[in-house]
Amino acid sequence: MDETMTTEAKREQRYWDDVNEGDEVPGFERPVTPTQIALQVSGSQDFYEVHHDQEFARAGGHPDIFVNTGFTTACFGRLLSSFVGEAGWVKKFHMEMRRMNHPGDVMKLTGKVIRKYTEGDEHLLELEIWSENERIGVTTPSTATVLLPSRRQATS
Amino acid sequence: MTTEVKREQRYWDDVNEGDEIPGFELAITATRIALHVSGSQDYNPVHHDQEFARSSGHPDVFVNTGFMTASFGRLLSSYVGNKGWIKKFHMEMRRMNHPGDVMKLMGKVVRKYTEGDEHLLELEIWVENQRIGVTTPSTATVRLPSR
Amino acid sequence: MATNTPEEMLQEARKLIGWETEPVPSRYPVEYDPIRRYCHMVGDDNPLFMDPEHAANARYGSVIAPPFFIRQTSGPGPWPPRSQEIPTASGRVLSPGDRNIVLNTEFELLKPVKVGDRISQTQRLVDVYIKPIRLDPKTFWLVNETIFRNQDDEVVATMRNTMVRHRTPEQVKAAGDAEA
Amino acid sequence: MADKTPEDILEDARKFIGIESQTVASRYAVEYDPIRRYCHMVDDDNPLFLDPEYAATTEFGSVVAPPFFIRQTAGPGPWPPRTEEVPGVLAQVPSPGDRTINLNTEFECYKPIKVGDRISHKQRLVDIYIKAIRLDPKSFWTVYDTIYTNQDGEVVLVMRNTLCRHRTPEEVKAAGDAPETSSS
Repeated sequence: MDETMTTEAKREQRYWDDVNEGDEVPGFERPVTPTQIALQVSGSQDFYEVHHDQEFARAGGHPDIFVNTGFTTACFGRLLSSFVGEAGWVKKFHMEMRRMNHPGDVMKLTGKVIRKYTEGDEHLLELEIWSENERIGVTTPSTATVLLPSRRQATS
Repeated sequence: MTTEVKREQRYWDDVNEGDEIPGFELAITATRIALHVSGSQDYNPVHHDQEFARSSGHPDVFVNTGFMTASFGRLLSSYVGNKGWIKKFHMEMRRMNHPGDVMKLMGKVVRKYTEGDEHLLELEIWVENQRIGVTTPSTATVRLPSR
Repeated sequence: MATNTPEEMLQEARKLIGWETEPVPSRYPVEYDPIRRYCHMVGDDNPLFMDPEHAANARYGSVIAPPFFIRQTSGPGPWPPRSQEIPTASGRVLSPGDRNIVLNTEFELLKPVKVGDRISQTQRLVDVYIKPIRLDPKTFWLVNETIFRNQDDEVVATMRNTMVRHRTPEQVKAAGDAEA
Repeated sequence: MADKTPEDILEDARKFIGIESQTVASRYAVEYDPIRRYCHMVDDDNPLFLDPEYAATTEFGSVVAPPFFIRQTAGPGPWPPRTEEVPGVLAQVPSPGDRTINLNTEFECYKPIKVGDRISHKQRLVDIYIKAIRLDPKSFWTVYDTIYTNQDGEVVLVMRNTLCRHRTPEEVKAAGDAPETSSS
């Protein structure tokens, strides 16, 4: 179900030089199952009922419970840290919780490189990343600025 | 129970056979189900996925062993205080506690005795709910300080 | 309070812009197992976040927290109950409604957060304004900044949240603020 | 396996009685926050388990884990996935069914467990026998001990569990072992 990237793939360092504008950011899927909801509470320690109590969520006018900010942030954290590797760094991240993800949805985290540039001696990328599901398309448009190592720096 | 009550040390000398163990209630709400996964790190879906539990032939999800032992742990450690010690605990998962049930943890002192220089109590403790009565009969041997 | 219009409340609220809370220390240092649970939540098996042996030989010399984990590790956590509320900048803003929805989140990460670090946080109100949403024409929008520091008083991350605070449909109706 | 009766399998299984597994180290030392989450689960606000400052003033000198917390802290935990299974005795013991229900649990507590302790554990099969339950007339009842030690090699706690291993209703039917009609 979950296309988890292997540890080996993660350990392979990505270099700024090898990245092009338009490149895809390798993503993964999270089906919002009951177990995922339980994991969300354990991992985020967010006990607000709207995220795990169907009756409570419905009484609040929502069609069902929906995943929280902590979980969604963590998904993007996984996406970004896998992309930049150990020698990279996530400098900046911006996320907009526009639409909700409910049980039964499959969240697909993915993205692309929209700008490749340098600033001083930093080798940077601007990424457009998002979560989408099959029901409504993009739910959570986001952006990030990340730093990657450069081969030129590595050899100099 | 408040923190203050817990900090008051109970002494063996002041306990009598037949005494009640101060108990507490835990209602099995949706939040409690979430808490019990977080606290026990038990991801068997039979404890949090209603559909899965029903496909296994159960009427609903039910709380796990880790949650039960934690509940008894709270009962016993509050009872013996910082100077006491829980020597032995035995629990039988006879019946299930489902969402909507209110678990009531309680017990009584069944034996007061010494062994060498240890001041001991035997406790009968259990979980009961409003639906079926006692679900989880248990026993414990605890040591208390003596005055 | 009943005599104050949303606009009057906003005027008061805007005086709090720039006000920063005292630092609130985290209850415990950054620990391994909460990071493991955080990674488990999203299926992340990166050894940099979970394997002390791997991390010892990697860039940072020890296990570091995944990006954005800091939200979970700072502050007192959801248990035990606190005898007094933690002061927040947005908590001092009086607004007509008290229903919150977090919309945008923004992070700037400056330093790695390592196991053993002790993180404290301060909060600052950046902006507050009125803008209608479907539920409430006089919704308060609050922009908050949280600054996370480690035990060496280094800023390790800043987080900026945009939050709306609205009234329930009943409260809107009672106030006579029909939707435009 | 198809030609073996549950009684044959039991004979094989009983050969494991008394055998101890390898010792398995915990992934991490005992930490504060997992204890806090454990206490939260049952609304326990005992400062001995939660408050380092308070705990320092007690005879223990530091935060101790609640009585039966040890099950949560020992072993590798549920994440990340393991590349190899932890060698346990139970996994090697054959039985007709692989569905489990935990029945009885027993603890003997010897030493307090403190934040910073490193807990290891090993398992030992104590007994195994056939006893009918509603779902399966040839259920295997498995009694095993888990022995927990700390970083000084001291046994801090022993847990004895009775685990019932049963077949699914379909497997019971396929084997021609009709469940007892008298039991409910």
